[in-house]
Amino acid sequence: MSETCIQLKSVSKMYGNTKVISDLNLSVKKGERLILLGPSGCGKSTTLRMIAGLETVSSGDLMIDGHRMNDVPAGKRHISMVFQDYALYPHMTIEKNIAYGLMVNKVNKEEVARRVDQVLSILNLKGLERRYPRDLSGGQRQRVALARSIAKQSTIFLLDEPLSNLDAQMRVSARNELLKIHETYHQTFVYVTHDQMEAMTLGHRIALMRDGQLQMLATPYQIYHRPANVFVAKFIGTPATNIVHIHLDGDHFHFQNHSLTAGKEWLPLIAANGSNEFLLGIRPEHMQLSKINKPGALSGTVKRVEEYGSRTGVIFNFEESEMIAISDSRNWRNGERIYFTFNQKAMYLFDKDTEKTIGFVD
Amino acid sequence: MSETCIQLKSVSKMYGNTKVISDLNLSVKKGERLILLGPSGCGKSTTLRMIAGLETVSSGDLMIDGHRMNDVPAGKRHISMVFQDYALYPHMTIEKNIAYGLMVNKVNKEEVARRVDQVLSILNLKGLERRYPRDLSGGQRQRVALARSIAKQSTIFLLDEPLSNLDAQMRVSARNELLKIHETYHQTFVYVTHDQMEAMTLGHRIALMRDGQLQMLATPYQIYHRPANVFVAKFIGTPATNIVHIHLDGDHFHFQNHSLTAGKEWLPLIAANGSNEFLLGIRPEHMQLSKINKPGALSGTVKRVEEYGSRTGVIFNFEESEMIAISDSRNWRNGERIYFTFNQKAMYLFDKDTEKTIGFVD
Amino acid sequence: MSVISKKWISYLFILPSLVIFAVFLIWPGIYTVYLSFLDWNLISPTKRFVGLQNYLSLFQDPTLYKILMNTFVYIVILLVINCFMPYLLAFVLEFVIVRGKKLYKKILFLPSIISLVVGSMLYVWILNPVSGPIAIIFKKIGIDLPTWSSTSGLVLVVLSLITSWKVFGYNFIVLLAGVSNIPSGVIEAAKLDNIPLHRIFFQIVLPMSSATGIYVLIMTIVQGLQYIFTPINVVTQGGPNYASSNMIYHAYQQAFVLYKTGQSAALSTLTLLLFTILLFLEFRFVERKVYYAGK
Amino acid sequence: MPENKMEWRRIIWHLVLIVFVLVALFPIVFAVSNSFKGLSESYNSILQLIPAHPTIENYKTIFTSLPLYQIIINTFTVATVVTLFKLVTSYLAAYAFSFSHFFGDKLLYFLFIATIFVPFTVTMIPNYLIISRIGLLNNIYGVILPQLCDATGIFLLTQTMRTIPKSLIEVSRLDGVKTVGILRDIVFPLTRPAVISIGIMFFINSWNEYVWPTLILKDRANFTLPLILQMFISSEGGTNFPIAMAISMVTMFIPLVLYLFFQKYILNTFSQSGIK
Amino acid sequence: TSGNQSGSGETHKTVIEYWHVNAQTQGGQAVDELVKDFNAKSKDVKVVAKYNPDMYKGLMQNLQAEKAAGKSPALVQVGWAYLDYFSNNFSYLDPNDAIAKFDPKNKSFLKENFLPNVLHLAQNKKGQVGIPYSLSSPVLYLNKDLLKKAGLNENGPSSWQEVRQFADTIKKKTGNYGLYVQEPADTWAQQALMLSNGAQIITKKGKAVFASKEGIEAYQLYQDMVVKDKSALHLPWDQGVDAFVKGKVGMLYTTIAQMSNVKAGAQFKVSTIPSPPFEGKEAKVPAGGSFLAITAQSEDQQKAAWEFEKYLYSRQSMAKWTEATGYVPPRKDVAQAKDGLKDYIAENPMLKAALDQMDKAVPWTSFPGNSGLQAEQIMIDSRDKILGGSGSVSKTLKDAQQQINQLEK
Ligand SMILES: Nc1ncnc2c1ncn2[C@@H]1O[C@H](COP(=O)(O)OP(=O)(O)OP(=O)(O)O)[C@@H](O)[C@H]1O
Ligand SMILES: Nc1ncnc2c1ncn2[C@@H]1O[C@H](COP(=O)(O)OP(=O)(O)OP(=O)(O)O)[C@@H](O)[C@H]1O
Ligand SMILES: [Mg+2]
Ligand SMILES: [Mg+2]
Repeated sequence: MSETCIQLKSVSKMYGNTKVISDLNLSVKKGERLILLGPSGCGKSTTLRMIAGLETVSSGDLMIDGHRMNDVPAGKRHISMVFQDYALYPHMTIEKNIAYGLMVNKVNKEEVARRVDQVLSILNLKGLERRYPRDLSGGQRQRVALARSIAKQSTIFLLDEPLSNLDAQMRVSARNELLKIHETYHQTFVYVTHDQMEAMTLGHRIALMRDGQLQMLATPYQIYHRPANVFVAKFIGTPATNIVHIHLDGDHFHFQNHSLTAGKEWLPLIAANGSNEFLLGIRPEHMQLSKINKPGALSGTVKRVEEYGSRTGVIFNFEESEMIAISDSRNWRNGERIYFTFNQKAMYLFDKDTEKTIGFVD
Repeated sequence: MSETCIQLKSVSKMYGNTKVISDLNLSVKKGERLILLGPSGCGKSTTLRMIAGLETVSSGDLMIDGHRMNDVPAGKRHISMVFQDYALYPHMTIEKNIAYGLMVNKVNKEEVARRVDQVLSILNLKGLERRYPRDLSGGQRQRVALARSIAKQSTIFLLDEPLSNLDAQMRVSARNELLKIHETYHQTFVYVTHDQMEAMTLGHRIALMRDGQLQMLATPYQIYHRPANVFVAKFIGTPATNIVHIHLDGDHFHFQNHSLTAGKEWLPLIAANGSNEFLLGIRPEHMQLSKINKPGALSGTVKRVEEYGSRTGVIFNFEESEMIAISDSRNWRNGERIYFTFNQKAMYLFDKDTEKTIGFVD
Repeated sequence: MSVISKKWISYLFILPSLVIFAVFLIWPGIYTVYLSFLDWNLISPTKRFVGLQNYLSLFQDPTLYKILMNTFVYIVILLVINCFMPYLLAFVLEFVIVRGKKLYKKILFLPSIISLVVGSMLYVWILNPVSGPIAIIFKKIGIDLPTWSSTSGLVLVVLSLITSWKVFGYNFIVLLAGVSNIPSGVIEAAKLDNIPLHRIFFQIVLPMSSATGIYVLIMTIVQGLQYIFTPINVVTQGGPNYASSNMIYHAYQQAFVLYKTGQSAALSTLTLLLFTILLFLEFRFVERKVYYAGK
Repeated sequence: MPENKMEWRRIIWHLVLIVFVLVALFPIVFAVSNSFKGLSESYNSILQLIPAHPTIENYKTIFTSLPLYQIIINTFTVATVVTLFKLVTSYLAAYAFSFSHFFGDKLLYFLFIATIFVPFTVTMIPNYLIISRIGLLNNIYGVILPQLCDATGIFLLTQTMRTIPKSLIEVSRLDGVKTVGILRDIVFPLTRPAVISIGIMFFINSWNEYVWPTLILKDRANFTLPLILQMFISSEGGTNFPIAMAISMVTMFIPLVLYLFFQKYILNTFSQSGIK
Repeated sequence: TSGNQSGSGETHKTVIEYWHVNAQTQGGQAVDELVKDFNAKSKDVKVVAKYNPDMYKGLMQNLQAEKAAGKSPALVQVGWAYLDYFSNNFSYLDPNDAIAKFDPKNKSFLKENFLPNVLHLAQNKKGQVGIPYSLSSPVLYLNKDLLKKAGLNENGPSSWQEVRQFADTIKKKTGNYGLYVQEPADTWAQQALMLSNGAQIITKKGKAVFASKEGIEAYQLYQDMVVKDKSALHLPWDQGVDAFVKGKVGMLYTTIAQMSNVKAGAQFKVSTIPSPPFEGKEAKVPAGGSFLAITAQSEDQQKAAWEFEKYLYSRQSMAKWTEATGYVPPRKDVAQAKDGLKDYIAENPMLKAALDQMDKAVPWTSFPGNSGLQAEQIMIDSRDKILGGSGSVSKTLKDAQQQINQLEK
């Protein structure tokens, strides 16, 4: 899995005068599942489509298996793609949908039949061969789209939000389907989503993008625990990471009215950073709430309590900002004064100006 | 909040010969936020539309404030409704969109202006008055739709998946907006969604439906912790509740190969049930995993590990079925043998045939 | 849910159209059938009932077969120029050229707002095989244009071309809309599968926009045959020796040039019958296979 | 290189399209050009698109020798009355078909649409007789009368109305808006672009109408523009081509202006006519 | 000129309709002027002129319709081809009767002013149907430049056989066509051809006999030029004339009414010669154009119609008519008279060819009976067949003749 399969070298994409992808460097290893994640409009689809050859590359190099592909037409790249709306041929039966591309590309008849049969059984589509896409449910259509791509037996598999049209229950099972396929064929997956749950559970690595720029490229664990900047910290995790402005004075973090002794382990990192103004990030699940004041605790007022089922979200006002903490107890009332602490090892510190992390201590 | 505002008495709805709502009994209290939740096609919208008067009631009685409303036309019910697609008039400015309904109903001019101004500022829409819906973002449109409904000042507010066209980030803030509005005006909300997170955080009570039938009507806490049947247990909570077939023999629960001493507290309930065949429900977050066998532990093989950020999902094979547990540790490897235990107080038992709960012990 | 709360209002809304259709379309249709059993010259006070005589002489006249054949040839030519060509160009514009769609649309639609009488006359001059501008240019490179207006066969083609000048643009924008409605993903999927363009056109675009295609097809046949009336009347009056006449023009000629009302009515009835069969065939065999977007 | 191949393909198709554009435009340019030539010049410098001795004599001639103002007024009257009536009748019918269910609605709609398939020769003789019986022969109202309704209008407007989201209607219902209010405040404003462009198309078609007026109108003073043109074609004294061109220009003028002003609406509405 | 008096006089003026077919480029303007002048002069008649599109056929159609509506105009132009059809289907007033009734002083008006062969044109078995009005005569127009270029005699051919040679030479020497014979929706010019070879079109009893040896011979020559030599053009009328005016054809055989058009457009030396005969035969020219017939039904209308008709036949009106249209005046004395056409002819020598052959004018064959129109259509169809080169001339003509004779009368 160490061989590079797809590589983008300083790739940019312009639409007219607007740059929607700038200077993207990305390499995907053979057999890897890479996730492109990011908010709507950040350029995920555009990146994927450049790899597929459906959009031209404005500048930079796109390499596949070591060959420059910028000018190779889509049809010659031997890439499979699953579209968000599945892009099934509505006028062909399921069988035909799968077989069509193969037949046109002169795969011989028995081979086509064999492959169709195989993917139909892998994806549990037996019995639906003669139906038309319109007669299938969303989940079935999605499976047909997968089947069609698999039958092509290409080593690169691009997926553009393939599950976003499914409802919550179906998404979970479709996710498992995808993993099963990958286990069987070990293609290189490049998978676009804006659902972080999907990204975390499916990806070997996640490329988090924003406004056409790569924010972070790392494993799900790192993305979650080692966010490179404020954006990453806020984007990943629900409820979102609390971000508060602090500044360091001596060995104390100062909030507006509160202050806190800075953990010793942070001091070298802080010193290395130069500036003393920071953005502090704390995940809701890393905070401990209490009704009793303890030394080193900060205090706020409960604004609202949200029921999540097994746990509870407590939204409270801390100084001028609103924070959220997750608690196992349901015993919080609106307006009540609460005290919270957090493990400084699990917190994040970002430089106020660059919004980049200054490092981690745990 | 105890006065009844909307009441459905044995309401059914037929489309031709198919019954899409059967014998629905439901009452909504004044000022309550009731959520209609359920999978796609279960009849949520139909129920809402019957309340609004956009669909006729095939049989049963629909009461509002104690009056039978079956034959009162929609325009006379004084109900506000927010549609999934917002249903803004594309040819009217934002201002006009809000004012139109009021003017038609002969509210005097100053009053209209006052209300428009008020809702615009409440929903942060100042400055957009003269724009047309097409010039707004999804989130803004959604706010305009809310504003329009609020301006009507009706006491009943129906919302049909008002947030489903927004992306994850916007949904969270829109949810807070809705709560703010409710805090201000205390309308009776009937809110349709198929997103359980939304349902849990927004609803005073949730009506969970399936195939036109009410499955459970209770508070979010009860829906989560006291599921009335297998469907409710599986539908609420992610990852979904594990369901395994067991049967009782003496004081032991028997799985296929494993067995377990039944908690004493369960025995009376089991006895009351008659049958000895059950479906056991355990939530993934209520299971403890271990690498070491302990007395009373069951064992399985890890199939896959999912990264959720702060926690980890462990999918493992237990006998013939697949189960999932949530663990704080990330230290699990595929294929590894594991042992799990669970607190019998937190588990659910459902009668095998009726799939109904036999009761709770904690 | 109906917006119109009372049913009688719906009927009231439909009434004006219904009355006009009844008086000027349905009754005349029936009356034409009635006339086809009579011998009458439009003014004489006596109408003579002749039974099927008009139909018999219609079928005995070799001209009928010539005109049927012409009608068929017109249909084929019109289909090629006004249905297939715009289809192909719409496809090319949408998926190959991509740019300049708006401009081409604007210009190509332009002739469809111009009177066909004007167009016919213009083309008579432009295409004058001896002294028109085209002929002169061709002459310079040593090619003599055939005298199309008096050459059977060729005259059908040229009259169809003149009609196409007017009809093409409308069909083009309709088909372009139909083709643009195909989800781009499907075409991209095909491109990724290395499907050649001509296959994309015939095997994907054509079937997927067939609802629009059928509409244009039917309109081309039904409207085209009526449109072509004007150039026939302006340019050849059906000549030479009926080589450019079609069923519509011939019915007109019989009625208003030769005053043979019965013959004309019989021919019209026959035309109506043919159109009905066409419509029926369309419903029976094509409609079922048509793919409707969004269903 | 494959990119180049693609480029080449594009260029070739552009060329094909340009040929179509030329075919579409040439007659119009030719007409403009010749309408400003004298008879002799039009005969003898055919290939010269810009007249060497431009003259407006032809226009003068037609305006002085023909009751052209009267004819334009006739054409305008016919086109306007026909358009207004067609719009009103089609709009009402389309509204009923789109927004209500009543007994026989599907069948009636089908019948209405099927009338598009009736060739005009089928109704030609009886309608001629009707018009002559009620004494409207040689009268523009005889031209107008049978054309007060149009199945394509019903079809296109029904198509358009059906695209109005149901929820818009429902919201106004909830607000207590009545049928008339919905028609006036919601449906009409939303279909206005379609109404405008369908109206313009009705107008242009009626303006250009040729066959039926030839049967009905006898007297020059009652003529419409397309008939005037026929007066200059192939008559015994020879055709005066430049004058015919000047008349063509007059005939084309109004439709062209309308098209240039409303092309966006027109193209949009007619683009949708094939999509069921 | 009509001035103020007409305002008060208008009320008791008899208003009559005059139906004509003269398009704007073809005398329409002159009609308007004549009518205006007449209305100004006349104390008790007001004429309203109505143009009928689509030539004589169109006028006939409209007359039908008018009759169906129970009305009729007062004076109409009837194309020669419609003589029989008109007289069989409509009621009209014999001009002799009109004169006797309303203008007994002018008893010999017709005899004095018209050549007998000209008057004969508007007669049927029962008598005079109307008075010849627009007389057009086919002449041969020559493109002298082309003839010269081909080395031919610029005075033109003297027989149809020579026409063929000329055409062939032009074709071979210059690459241009040699001849175009007009092909409108009638067979007038083709009849001239057959008549000039001594053929008869129909017998007195109305039987078609044109498929005679002479008829076939004439048509054969014509077909040979088109099909074999490819020296003659086969095109619709307007296109053919256009080609001649643009200098692409050496000779044009068409009506004298095209004179001003040809003159205005031609940038070469152009002249006309009378319609040629076949070798050893005598030329005959069927009269084209129309006669005027009184269709007024009431007496005062008839009287007014005659009054207007008399005005139209005055020398000045006739001259004006000729100048505007190129039609040959049917009256004997117009050509030489000073208040007639004397000066005009001097300026337009092309007209002379037509005037010179007036004595050769014969009626344009009008097929009798109700199917006359259809007979004419059959003639047109066979012309197209022959010139299209399909089938032999004799078979086509014989078939046509038989068909015509079988039509119900
Ligand atoms: N054809 C185009 N012309 C101009 N801009 C475009 C075009 N296609 C996309 N864009 C712009 O490029 C940016 C990136 O688009 P892209 O579709 O890649 O986003 P995305 O990350 O896939 O978003 P989503 O999650 O909504 O699918 C967006 O701002 C979009 O508006
Ligand atoms: N007009 C109708 N005619 C026939 N069946 C209908 C109609 N409207 C809805 N149904 C059916 O009634 C059932 C309930 O529909 P409804 O729209 O209420 O579901 P829903 O719970 O709102 O689903 P979703 O979450 O997809 O909006 C569905 O099975 C649907 O197919
Ligand atoms: Mg995207
Ligand atoms: Mg719904």
